[in-house]
Amino acid sequence: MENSLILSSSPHITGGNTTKRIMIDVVIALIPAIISGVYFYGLRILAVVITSVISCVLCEYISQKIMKRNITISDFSAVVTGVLLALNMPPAIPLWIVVIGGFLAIVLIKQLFGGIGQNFMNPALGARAILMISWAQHMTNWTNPANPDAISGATPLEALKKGAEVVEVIRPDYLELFLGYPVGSIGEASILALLIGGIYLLYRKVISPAIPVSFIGTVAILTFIFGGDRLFTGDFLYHILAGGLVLGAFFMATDYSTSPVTTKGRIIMGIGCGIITTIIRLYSNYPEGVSFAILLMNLLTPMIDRFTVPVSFGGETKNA
Amino acid sequence: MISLRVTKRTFKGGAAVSHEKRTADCETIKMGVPEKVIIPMLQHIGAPCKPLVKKGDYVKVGQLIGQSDKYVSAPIHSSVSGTVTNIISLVSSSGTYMEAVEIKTDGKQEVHESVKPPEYSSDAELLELIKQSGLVGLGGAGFPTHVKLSVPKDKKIDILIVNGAECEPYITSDYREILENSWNIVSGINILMDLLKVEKVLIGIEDNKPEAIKILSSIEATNDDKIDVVKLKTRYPQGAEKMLIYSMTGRKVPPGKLPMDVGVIVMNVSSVAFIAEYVKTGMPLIKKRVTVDGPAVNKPANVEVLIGTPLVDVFNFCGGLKDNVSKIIMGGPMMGVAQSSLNDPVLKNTNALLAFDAESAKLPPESACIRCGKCAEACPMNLLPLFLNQNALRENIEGLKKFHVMDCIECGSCSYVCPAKRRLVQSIRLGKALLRKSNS
Amino acid sequence: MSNVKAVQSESGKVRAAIKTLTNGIIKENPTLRLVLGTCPTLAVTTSAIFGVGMGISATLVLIGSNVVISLLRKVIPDKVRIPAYITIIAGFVTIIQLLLKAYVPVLDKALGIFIPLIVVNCIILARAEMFASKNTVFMSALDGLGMGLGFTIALLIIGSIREILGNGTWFGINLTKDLIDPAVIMILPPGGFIAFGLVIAIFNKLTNNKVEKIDCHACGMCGKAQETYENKVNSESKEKSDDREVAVK
Amino acid sequence: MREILIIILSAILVENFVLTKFLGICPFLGVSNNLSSALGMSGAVVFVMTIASGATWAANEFLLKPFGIEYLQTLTFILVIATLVQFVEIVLKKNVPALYKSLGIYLPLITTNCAVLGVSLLNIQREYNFVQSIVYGMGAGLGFTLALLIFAGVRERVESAEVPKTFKGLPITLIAAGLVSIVFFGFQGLF
Repeated sequence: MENSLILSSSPHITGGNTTKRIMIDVVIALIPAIISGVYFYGLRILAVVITSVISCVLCEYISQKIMKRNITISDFSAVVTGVLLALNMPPAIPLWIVVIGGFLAIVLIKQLFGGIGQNFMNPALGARAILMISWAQHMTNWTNPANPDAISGATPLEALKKGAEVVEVIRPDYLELFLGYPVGSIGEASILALLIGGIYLLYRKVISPAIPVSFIGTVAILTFIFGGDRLFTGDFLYHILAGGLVLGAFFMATDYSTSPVTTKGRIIMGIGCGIITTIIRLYSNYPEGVSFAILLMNLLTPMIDRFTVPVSFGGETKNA
Repeated sequence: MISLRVTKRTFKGGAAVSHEKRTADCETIKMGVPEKVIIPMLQHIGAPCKPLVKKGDYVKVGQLIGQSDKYVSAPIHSSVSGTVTNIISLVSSSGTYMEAVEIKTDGKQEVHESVKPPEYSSDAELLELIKQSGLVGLGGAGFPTHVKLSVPKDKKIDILIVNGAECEPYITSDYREILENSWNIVSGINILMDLLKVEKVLIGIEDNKPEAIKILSSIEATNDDKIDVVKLKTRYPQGAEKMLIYSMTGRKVPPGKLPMDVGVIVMNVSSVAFIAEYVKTGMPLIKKRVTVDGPAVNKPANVEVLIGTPLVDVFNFCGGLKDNVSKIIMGGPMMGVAQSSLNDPVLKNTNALLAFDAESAKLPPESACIRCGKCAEACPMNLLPLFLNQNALRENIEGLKKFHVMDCIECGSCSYVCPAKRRLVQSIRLGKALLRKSNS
Repeated sequence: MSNVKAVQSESGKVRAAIKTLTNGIIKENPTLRLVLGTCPTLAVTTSAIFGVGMGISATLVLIGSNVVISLLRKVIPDKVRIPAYITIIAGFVTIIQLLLKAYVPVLDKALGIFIPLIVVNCIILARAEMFASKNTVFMSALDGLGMGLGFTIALLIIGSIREILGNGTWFGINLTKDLIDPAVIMILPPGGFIAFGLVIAIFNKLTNNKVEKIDCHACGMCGKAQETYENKVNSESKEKSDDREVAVK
Repeated sequence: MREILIIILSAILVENFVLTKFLGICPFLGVSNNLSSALGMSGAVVFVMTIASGATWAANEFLLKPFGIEYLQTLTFILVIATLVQFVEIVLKKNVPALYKSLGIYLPLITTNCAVLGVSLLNIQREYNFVQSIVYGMGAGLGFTLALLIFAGVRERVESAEVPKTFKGLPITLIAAGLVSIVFFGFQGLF
C-alpha cells in the first residue's frame, strides 16, 4: 500500500464543471431557436440542422482520425458548431451546401488550426462567410420552404435599406420581429426564442454578459444617434430586433476560442462588434453586418488579449 | 461585549468549493502517546534547526531538542518523554533532506524542568518568549511567529487580524479551536494588542460557521470594545492572507510586499490561542489539533495529536484506513501536500490529514483549453492562468514574466473551476521554478 | 551545384547540366520549396492558362537575365551589382511586356501589373545572385530554364486547382460547371492563399521534406535576409564603436 | 475631400494590397511573426510608398511623357525607387536619427518590395493626379500596415496551436492568411 500512494501537487480536487457540460448547455440554449425555425419554416429545418450536425461531427471524427489525435466528438463542441451553422443558413438552403459548410467549419477552420480552443475564427461564421462568397445566390435566397409560393420577401434589414425607394416592401412591427418574422436566416426568426436561450446561458454562467450587453448596447446607442434622418432620431429598437444581432451577440461573439478572455477584453470586443455592425448597416451597400463584424473582431482578439493583461491584485507588478 | 460586523466586501474571483466539513461537530478527542515519534528539525519556513540531543539521550516533554542560530527559524521541542533512538534523515515536502529526531516513548510523559509559567516585563522579553515557545503560523504556512511580530520601527501596525476563515474543504480544526477554546483566543488577542500597540482587532470568520461567530461575539472581556468579529462571505480562498486583509479592511497588499506594509498583521486563531496558553503554562508547542477526514478514513474526527506522531498512528486512532486508500494529503485538498509515506510525522503546522480513496484521488483527464476564461474569473490575484499554463508548458520565460507568474499564490481556484481539467496551478509552479532558474 | 566546375568528364558535364536543369523542378522548386515570388503565384493563378502565361513570361526573363548577368559577371563591380542586376532584369521585363502587348493582349490584360512586377520577383534576383553571377553562361541558361519550369509547373498546378474548383473549367474547357455550382471563392483572393497553402502542404507530404526558407540574399524581404541584415548593421555599429575606442586611446 | 477619403478607405479596406491584391506578400509573411518588426516594417512601407508614389508620378509626367518613352516605365520606376530609398536613408540618418533608428534597417529591404513598384504602376494605370497618387500610396501603405498588424496577432495564435505536422509553418500561415483575407473580402462592395 505504501508504494501505491499517489503523489501529485495540489489542488487534489476539481469542481464539477466540464467542457462537455458547457457545450451541452449551449445546445440546450439553442433548442428554442431550432423550434422557432421549425415553427416558421416547417420540418425541413430539422433536416438542415441534422445534416449540419452530422456533417460537423463526422468531419471532426474523420479529421481527428487522420491527424491521429484523440477523438473528442463526445465533448459536443462539433454539435454546437453544427447547430450554429444551421441556424445561420437561409431556410431554403440546399443540403449539399450545408454539408460543405460543416466540412469547412470543422476541418479548415477548426481542426487544421489545432482543434477546440485553438481556432482563431468562429468556425460557423467563417464557414458561412466562405459559403456566402462561393454560393451567394443560395445563401441569400429567403424563400420560405413551408410556403414556397409566397413572394420571397426582403429581410427586415433589407426592408429598412430599401424602404425609402420601394414602397411595397413590408416593414414588420416590433412585436412581429420579437415573436418571429419568417424572413432571414433560420436562427434569426424569433428574438424571443433566442433570448430564452441567451438567458439560460447567462443563468448557467456559460457566457458572461460582457459581450452581449456591450455589443447590443453599442448598436442601440449608435443607431439611435446616427440611424435617423437627423441625429438622435434613429429607430434603435428595430435595429436590435431585426437581423442577426441577438443571435450573434449571445451565441456567436461569445464563442470562447475566438473572443478575449478578460472582461475588459470582452467589452472591447463587444463595442468593436457594435461599431462595425452599425457602420455596415447604416453606411455600406450591405443590409447586415453582424457576422462580418464578429469575424473582424475575431481577428483582433489576439491583439486585444495581448493588450488587456490585467494588473495583479494589489497593484503594480514586480518583474522577478 | 465583542461586537459583530458583517462585511459585504469580498475579494474578486475565487471558487465555490464544496465544503465537506463533516467533522464540524466532532469535538476534539485527545490521542494517546504513540510508541515512537519522529520530530523533524524543519517544521517552519526558514533555517533548519540542529539537533541538540544524540542517540541514547533521555528526553522529557517540552525539552528543547533542536535549535538554530539563524533569526528566521523556530526552536523544536520534544513532545514526549522517552529515549532518543536515532537521528534520521527525512525528505521534506519540498524535496530536500532534513534531520529528524526519533524518540521511543516511555508513556510517562514526564515534563521537563524548563517548563514553568514564564514571566516577562517588556515587549522584547515577550517576543523572546514567543520565540522560545517554538510557535509558527499554525494556519498552514508555518512562518515563525516571533519574526512576524517583530515590527520594524518605521512600520506602523494599526490592525491585528485574527484568521478564523478556514476556507479549505474538510478542515474544521480552527473551527473547533474557536468553539472549544474561545477564552484563550480572546486572552491571546489581549496579549498581542499590548505587544503590537494596536487599537483594533478583527476576527474574520466565514458565514458558514454561525456557531463560531455566535460564541466569539458574545464574549465579554477586557478591551472587548476594540475587538470586532467580522462575518465574511464564504468563498474560497477567503482565508488567504491577502484576500482576508482586503475583505476585512479594503487594503490591498502589493505583490512582493507583506501585510505589515499596509499596517496589518494576520494571525491564525490557533496561534493566538496558543500564545495565551503558553503565557499561562510555559508549555511549548508540542501538540496540534488535526482534522482527520477523507473518503478513505473510517471514523473522521478532530484529534489532538502530539507533534511527531507518525500518520499511520493517527489514522489508526481514527478507525484505520480503507483498503483502497490511494492518496494522503497533509493540509486541505486545495493547497495541501500529498505525502509519500504513512510513516511521515505530524508537524507543527499540520491542520488536517486527509485520506482519499482510489476514486476521489483520481483527477479527471486533462483536455484542451477552451479559453472559457473561468480561470481568469476565479483567480483572486487577477492573473490569467490559461496563458501562464501555456507559457509554462512551452517554457517561455518572457511569457511567464508578461503574465506575472510570481504573483500566483497557488490557491488552486483556477484548477478547481477549469472545465477542461487542466493542471493550471501545477504548471504555474513549474513556471515559477523555470523563472527562478533562469534568473539565477 | 557548387561542384559543377569540378566535374571534368564529358558525361559528367551532361549529368551536371541535367542536374542543373532538374534542380529547379523538384529539389529547389522556387515556388513550392524556396517559396519565392509568392505575390504572382497568388495573384495570377485564377486559371491554369494565366498561371502558365505568367510562368512562361517569367521563364523567358529568367533565361535572358541569367545569361546576360553570367556574361557580365566579371565586369560588374560587386558594390553596385544589385542595381545592375535589377536594371538588366527590368530591361528583359520591358521586352516581354512589349511582346505580350503586341501578340497576346488578352494575357497582358489579365496579368496586369504583375508582368512589370516580374522585375522585383525574388526568384529572378535570387538566381542572379546565387547562380548566374558564379556560373558559366550555358549553365546559367539551363538554370534559368529549370527554375522557370519549376515556377511554371507550380503555377500550373495551383492555377488548375483554383480554376477547376472555382470555375468548373480547366484551360477554359468545361469540366463540372453544369454538374455542380463551382465554389467561386477559389478564384478569389482568399482561395489563392488557401490553395497555395494546401499545395505546399501536399508537396511537403509527397517529398517528405520540410520547407526551409533558404537565404536568398537578394530579396531582402524575408525574415532570414533581414536577420542577416540586422547582424550586418550590428557588426557595423560595433566596428564603429571599436574605432572610437581606438581613437580615444 | 470626400474623394480623397474614399481613395484612402478603399485602399485600406476594399482593395487591401496584401489581402486582395497580393502585393507585398513577402514582408507580410516575413515579418508578421514579430510585432515590433511588423511595426517597423509598416512604418517604413507607409513612408516609402507615399513618397515613391509622388516621385514616380513626377518621373512619369515630366520625364517619360514628354519624350514619349512610357514603355520604359518599369525600368525608370525601379531605378527611381532604388535611388529614392537610398536618398531617404541618407537624409534620415543625417537629420532624423531617431526615425532612422526605428525604420532604418527596413528601408533597404523595400527597394525590391513589389508593393512599392505596384502602387507606382497602379497610380499611372488609374490616371491619378499628383495628390491622388500620394494619397493612394499612403492608403495602400496603411492597408499593408493594418493587414500586417492583424496578421501578427493571428499568427501568434496559430504558431502556438497544435497544427498537424504537414501543415506546420508556411502552409498553415498561408491558410490563416486566406481566412483573414475572407474577412477583408467582405469589405468588397462596402462603399
